[in-house]
Amino acid sequence: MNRWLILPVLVPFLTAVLLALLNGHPRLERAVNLVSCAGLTVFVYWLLGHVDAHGIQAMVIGGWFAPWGVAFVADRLAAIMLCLSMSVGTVVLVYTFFTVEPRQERYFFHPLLQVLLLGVNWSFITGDLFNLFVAYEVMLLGSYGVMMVGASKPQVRQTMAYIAINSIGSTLFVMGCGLVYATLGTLNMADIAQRSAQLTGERAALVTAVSMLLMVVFALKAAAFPVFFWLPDSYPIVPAGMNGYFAGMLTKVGVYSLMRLFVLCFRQPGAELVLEVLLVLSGLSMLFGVLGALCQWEVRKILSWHIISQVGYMLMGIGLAASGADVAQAGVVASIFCVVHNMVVKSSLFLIGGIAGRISGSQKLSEMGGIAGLAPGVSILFLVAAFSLAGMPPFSGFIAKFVLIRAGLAGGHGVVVFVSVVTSLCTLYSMSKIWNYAFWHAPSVSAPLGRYRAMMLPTAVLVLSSVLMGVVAEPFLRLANDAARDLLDPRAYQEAVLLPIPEPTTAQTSRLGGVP
Amino acid sequence: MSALVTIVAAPFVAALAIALLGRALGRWSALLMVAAAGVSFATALPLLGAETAPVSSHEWIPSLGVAFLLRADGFGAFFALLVSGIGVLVGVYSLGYIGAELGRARIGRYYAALTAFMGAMLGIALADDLILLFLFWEITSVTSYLLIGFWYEREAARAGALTALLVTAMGGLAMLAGFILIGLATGSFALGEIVADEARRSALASSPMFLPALLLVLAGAFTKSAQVPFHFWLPGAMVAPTPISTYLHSATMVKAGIFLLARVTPLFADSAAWPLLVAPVGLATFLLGAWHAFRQNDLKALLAYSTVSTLGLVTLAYGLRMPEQDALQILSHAGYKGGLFMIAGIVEHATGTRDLRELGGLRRRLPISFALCLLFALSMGGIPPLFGFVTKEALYASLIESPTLAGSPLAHGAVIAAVVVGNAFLLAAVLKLLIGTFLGSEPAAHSHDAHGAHSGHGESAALWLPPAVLALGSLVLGLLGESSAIERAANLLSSAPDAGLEVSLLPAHLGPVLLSLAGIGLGVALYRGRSRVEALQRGLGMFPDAQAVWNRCVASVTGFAEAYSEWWQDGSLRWYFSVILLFAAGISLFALEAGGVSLAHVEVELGNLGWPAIGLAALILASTIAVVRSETRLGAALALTASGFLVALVYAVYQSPDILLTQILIETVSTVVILLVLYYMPTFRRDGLSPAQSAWNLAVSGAIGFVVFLFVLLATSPSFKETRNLGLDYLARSVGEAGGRNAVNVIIVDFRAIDTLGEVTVLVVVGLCVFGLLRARRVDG
Amino acid sequence: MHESPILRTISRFAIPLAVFLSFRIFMQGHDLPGGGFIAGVIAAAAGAMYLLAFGIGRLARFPWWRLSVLGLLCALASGFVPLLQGSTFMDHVVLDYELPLLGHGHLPSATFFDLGVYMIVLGTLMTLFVELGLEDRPWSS
Amino acid sequence: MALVIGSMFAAGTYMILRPSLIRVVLGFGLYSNAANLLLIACGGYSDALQAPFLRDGADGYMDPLPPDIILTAIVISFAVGALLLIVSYQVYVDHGTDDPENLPRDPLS
Repeated sequence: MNRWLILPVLVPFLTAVLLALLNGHPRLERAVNLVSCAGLTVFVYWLLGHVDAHGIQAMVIGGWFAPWGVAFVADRLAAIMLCLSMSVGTVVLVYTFFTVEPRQERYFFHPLLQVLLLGVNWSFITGDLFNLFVAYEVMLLGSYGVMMVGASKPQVRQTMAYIAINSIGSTLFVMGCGLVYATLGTLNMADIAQRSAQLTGERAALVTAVSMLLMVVFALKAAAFPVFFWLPDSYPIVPAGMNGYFAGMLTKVGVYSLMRLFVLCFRQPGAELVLEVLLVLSGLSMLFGVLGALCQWEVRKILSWHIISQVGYMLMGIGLAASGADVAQAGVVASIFCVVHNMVVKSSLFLIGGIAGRISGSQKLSEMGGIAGLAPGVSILFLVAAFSLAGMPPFSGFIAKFVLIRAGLAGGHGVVVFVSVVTSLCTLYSMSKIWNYAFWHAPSVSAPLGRYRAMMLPTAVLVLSSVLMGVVAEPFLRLANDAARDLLDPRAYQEAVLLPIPEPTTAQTSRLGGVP
Repeated sequence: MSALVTIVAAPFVAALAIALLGRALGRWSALLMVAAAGVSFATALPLLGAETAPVSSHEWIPSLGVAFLLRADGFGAFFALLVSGIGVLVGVYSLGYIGAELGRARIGRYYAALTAFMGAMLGIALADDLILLFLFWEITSVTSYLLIGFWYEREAARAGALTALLVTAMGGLAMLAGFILIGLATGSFALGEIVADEARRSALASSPMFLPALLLVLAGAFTKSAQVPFHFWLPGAMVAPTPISTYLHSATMVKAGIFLLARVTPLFADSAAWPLLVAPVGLATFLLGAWHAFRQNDLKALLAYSTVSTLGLVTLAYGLRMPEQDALQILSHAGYKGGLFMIAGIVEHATGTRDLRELGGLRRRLPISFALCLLFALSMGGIPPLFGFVTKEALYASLIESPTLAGSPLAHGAVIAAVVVGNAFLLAAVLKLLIGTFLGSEPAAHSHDAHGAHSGHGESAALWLPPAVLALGSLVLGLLGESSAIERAANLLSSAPDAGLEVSLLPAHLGPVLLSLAGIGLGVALYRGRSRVEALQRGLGMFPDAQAVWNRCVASVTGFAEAYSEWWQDGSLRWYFSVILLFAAGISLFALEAGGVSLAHVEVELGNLGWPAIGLAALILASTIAVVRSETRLGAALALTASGFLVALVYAVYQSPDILLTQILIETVSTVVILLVLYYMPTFRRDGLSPAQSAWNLAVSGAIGFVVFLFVLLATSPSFKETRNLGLDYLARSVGEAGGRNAVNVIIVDFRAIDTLGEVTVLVVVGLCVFGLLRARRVDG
Repeated sequence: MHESPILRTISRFAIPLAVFLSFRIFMQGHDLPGGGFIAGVIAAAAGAMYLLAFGIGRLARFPWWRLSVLGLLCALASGFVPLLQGSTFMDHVVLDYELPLLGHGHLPSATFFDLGVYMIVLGTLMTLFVELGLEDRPWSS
Repeated sequence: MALVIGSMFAAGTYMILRPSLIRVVLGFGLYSNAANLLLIACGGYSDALQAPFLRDGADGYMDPLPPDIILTAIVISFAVGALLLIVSYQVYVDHGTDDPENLPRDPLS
């Protein structure tokens, strides 16, 4: 089946092209978009099952051999991320059917959405550093487009800042690729893992420094402290619904890349320095993210700031990978679980925020109120999602927090654990702040301003899956465990990617029908 | 499904049903709640006789060592009975208290939350797995939050709910950390297993995690049962409907904390730290609660503080290693305090006020309530022959013989004296409540309708029946105090079944009686001289005002957060860029430094590069500087183009014709684009930066330049450069397998064609974005 | 934009030259410097020149972005075909065809890829030029 | 070489920190050129090597991979740069200033 590993990239690719050509027929676009998303979702879940059963799958574009052909690799982690990307994507798509404006659809909302999916899936599945850069660029372009589709003043302004900041990231990324190539002579991730492990002394140290530079790039994408600037300024202006996908996926792509590179790839002596730095950054991200959220009075802003603190949790798990074997295992498991939990819950919260805005005509806490009475269903959804985010049992957030604190304490990192606990308390505070002002309080409107019931369905799917992950956590944890094992021990990955390579053929038999 | 699971599950099922049917059932949801409570009670009752504690174990998260493990020892079963039994009464009481006028949906939510809470409490009573315990624990916090905020239009309700949630959640988190430490130290989360297994216990006792774990768990217990200094949330929670105050904040939830103390006593109590940590807190809470109870004029506030006080007393008992007291004390307190809350509810219902200064002479309008209140008050005051007297005697008795205090007579005497004084204050407080409400003459100020829905009701059976049951129980148990059955039960149900607690109505020894008499006398005296005492209290003010401290903490945190985010996230691109770049530069320098990379092995290879290249470098530098210095847009743009062309020439030096061509073409095209845009853009101004700002910019630029310089120097120097790289493979295979002689081009379209695909995709998307942006603006305005 | 007569006269020769050049470069793809990209840029340059010389009118009517999208489709197809033929994405296959007059010949899929790139570059660049050209109005407001 | 690249990065940085959107864009232009130079430098250089138009045998040629990467990088940075330029032009149209520091701070306003 390996050659079908291209589908998570190819399907959005073709769909995007098709949708662009269909531009001007919104109904048709929606149908095509939905069918493609749903179909691909089914495929990636099948892929996850297959990878889980038969181990890591790899293919090389163009039928070459890795490392010099670009490899696409699906290990468990990649498959999990693909599943989430497509599930959240599909849900959000359905949601946007109720929120997107004709003006936005006329100017390529649907194709740009697919380009975004394309970039995200691509960065999950590629096994080549520079190809990852390309995937990032595609993803970013998609996000630029979606962010300013409709071209309102604030949208264009914030998108400008967003593009500018990401351009810095891209420049650093290119530099990183070049330096990695210079110091390791390869760009293929499995090969990087192999070669870096053989380095010693100053050369290893230089590679560590280079990887540190790359760490900055991914920290920027993941919106970790101190480089999260772009996030709170841009997410609030993302079109309603799509901000669910942004919040769910974009930062997680950065986190995923950090896991991929610094847990799996860079294994030179001294590489754990980066992980230790990440552990420190994680604490700071949690703290300063949640502090930023505490003083906001606009739902989308509060949620945006919380993304930063949540990213802190995930980085904490990665950072623990520097510790002893079983702590590292536990840490990566925690990180993976946090990622999964957060994608689901954070997206759902943004979607709920959109519904609440639809009901009370604003997302400013001062202009909302009484939704608990106006729309009990919505308030229940929010309650579950919010308490899940705050790590209350029996929802997914609790399991995530539990495994994380457990790993941290087992590793003896009292300080960062303390920070994480304080953070989750503050999270609870600002979640109940939203609840107090938007859902309790005297009603701001006598009746819901807009029709919202249909929007609850896709949202409910996400919320329920969060409950599911909490109540029957075992299978998810088992999967996370295996995924973490794949990351911590690169052998399986290398065997899957770096197949035995035949000697170069010097014969002039060309595969292109004999150009002599 | 085992009995234990039934006990816990029944309320949750009922809660779900209510949540679904609430709109239809309205206030009759109460019946579902009562039914569920009844089922749990009936199922729990048979557990008492059991020789060995029944256990029910189901897998939950084996990979984390967490199981759905329930266990009902005597104390657990007792607690479950208490919760479900009072649950029945509160259900009935609510039926009378919550009027239909609130609207069915809302009433439905009320009962759903209340029933779910009951389930969670039963879970706490029976959970044997620490993590499971925590789960139920947090559910009680959440449901209590929702119930306190029942009248959510009121500011006070929201604030009280939030404070209660935050304080208890804070403790909960600490407790979770403590549990995890216990789990790590003992290798198990199953409490019964840990307690039973000597090896595990000693492992915990000897581990460095012992004290942290103890402190964290205590934090959880103290916040939950409102011990000093966390006591302030409980009075604030009194904004809840009275049934809630009765059930959550007097009879059950606040007792979860001391229940937890009972659970961990076997793990920690032998340590020297235990009495030093627990007893003082208990004593302080006891005295502070009694002191504040006496000064209150709001019925519920008075009861709330007296509740805090009694909880402190029980905590003190644990602190002094007298856990055998707990069942007795908890039972009697639940009896009279629950009853008193219900009476307060009836009074408020009837008169629309809870303020003692507006109350009086109600014995005529509410005769039954008066009779019941009298019994409760006497029981609370420890007057024979009521149950309160029996329990107080028992407590005094074991206080006198306390082995923990035996060491220091001074402390011993002080504690006993303090307990007597505290009891005196409690008696005085309850006398104030009783007399102030029911005796004397009814103030004319009563406005029966001023308080809207709540005023003007009489004593409906649903309202007075539940407290009547409690009063009867308190009386009967008191009279049976002499019988050995009570004593056996008290021992069996306590968390220390074989401690040999002595219970009797007729005093066995003189000491306790004297103490009781002293307490009663002092209490009456206090009541008679209340005007002077209250004056004194007013003089002292709300000391110590933990609520204010808490508010100040919250305010300062949010204040700091505001200042920080205003400063850090100030929307200035210049600041953002600087931080990002400096971070990149700094962290990679740090990495180089930490790795001990030195420039020693770096040979600079100018000669290798040849003079034309060096000249070229000079030109590039010149054009770069021109870009920076140029004062006109055109000049800057063209200078950039020039540098681009020069870079292309570098590619020529590096023998890479393809990119040479591409670079030149791209440069041309981008120049065209830039010029097209400049056509609409304003001309350059002077930067108008302050010297400081320019200096900052220069510093940042310098740092970046230096780091990049360093990296390139190192990475390209032979001692660091990897020579066996992919390029060789490509060269080796380009002709043979891809049939192309131009290796670069072959890589582009064959080996790494997917990169090219992505690159052109980016192009297309940019086209779409620009088209969308400009058209949207031009066409749709 | 203002069109100068000199520019026009130059363009009359330059544009066809550029078009031919781009075609030539496109054809000698695989072995010497060249390929769709460069060819596309040159063609776009010709377009820009036309735009400057003869005004935007005619060019504005053509939906250039569609050209680029079609180009993307073409490039994808070149990778997609081998997938359908049971090989991996972007593997290299040669489509052998029989034409009545020209006899049989073969067409490497890479050529489609290059063609796609050509269309994309041309389409996108022209989109930029045209859209910016159409922006022509005072921003005093 | 290192010197050139380093100073180009420094200059680019200085440009993007200045209060004028066009200068910011030009700064990124310098960045991309500098980054590409860095890539080619990472390919390594010796005047013994010649352009990778293969006759026979596979040695004595320049490393062909960096040029490929550069090609991709050039195009992408051109595309993004153009987008950034046009977007900032629209920002100027909206707010009448090309100084990023003078734009509204609140993302939603």
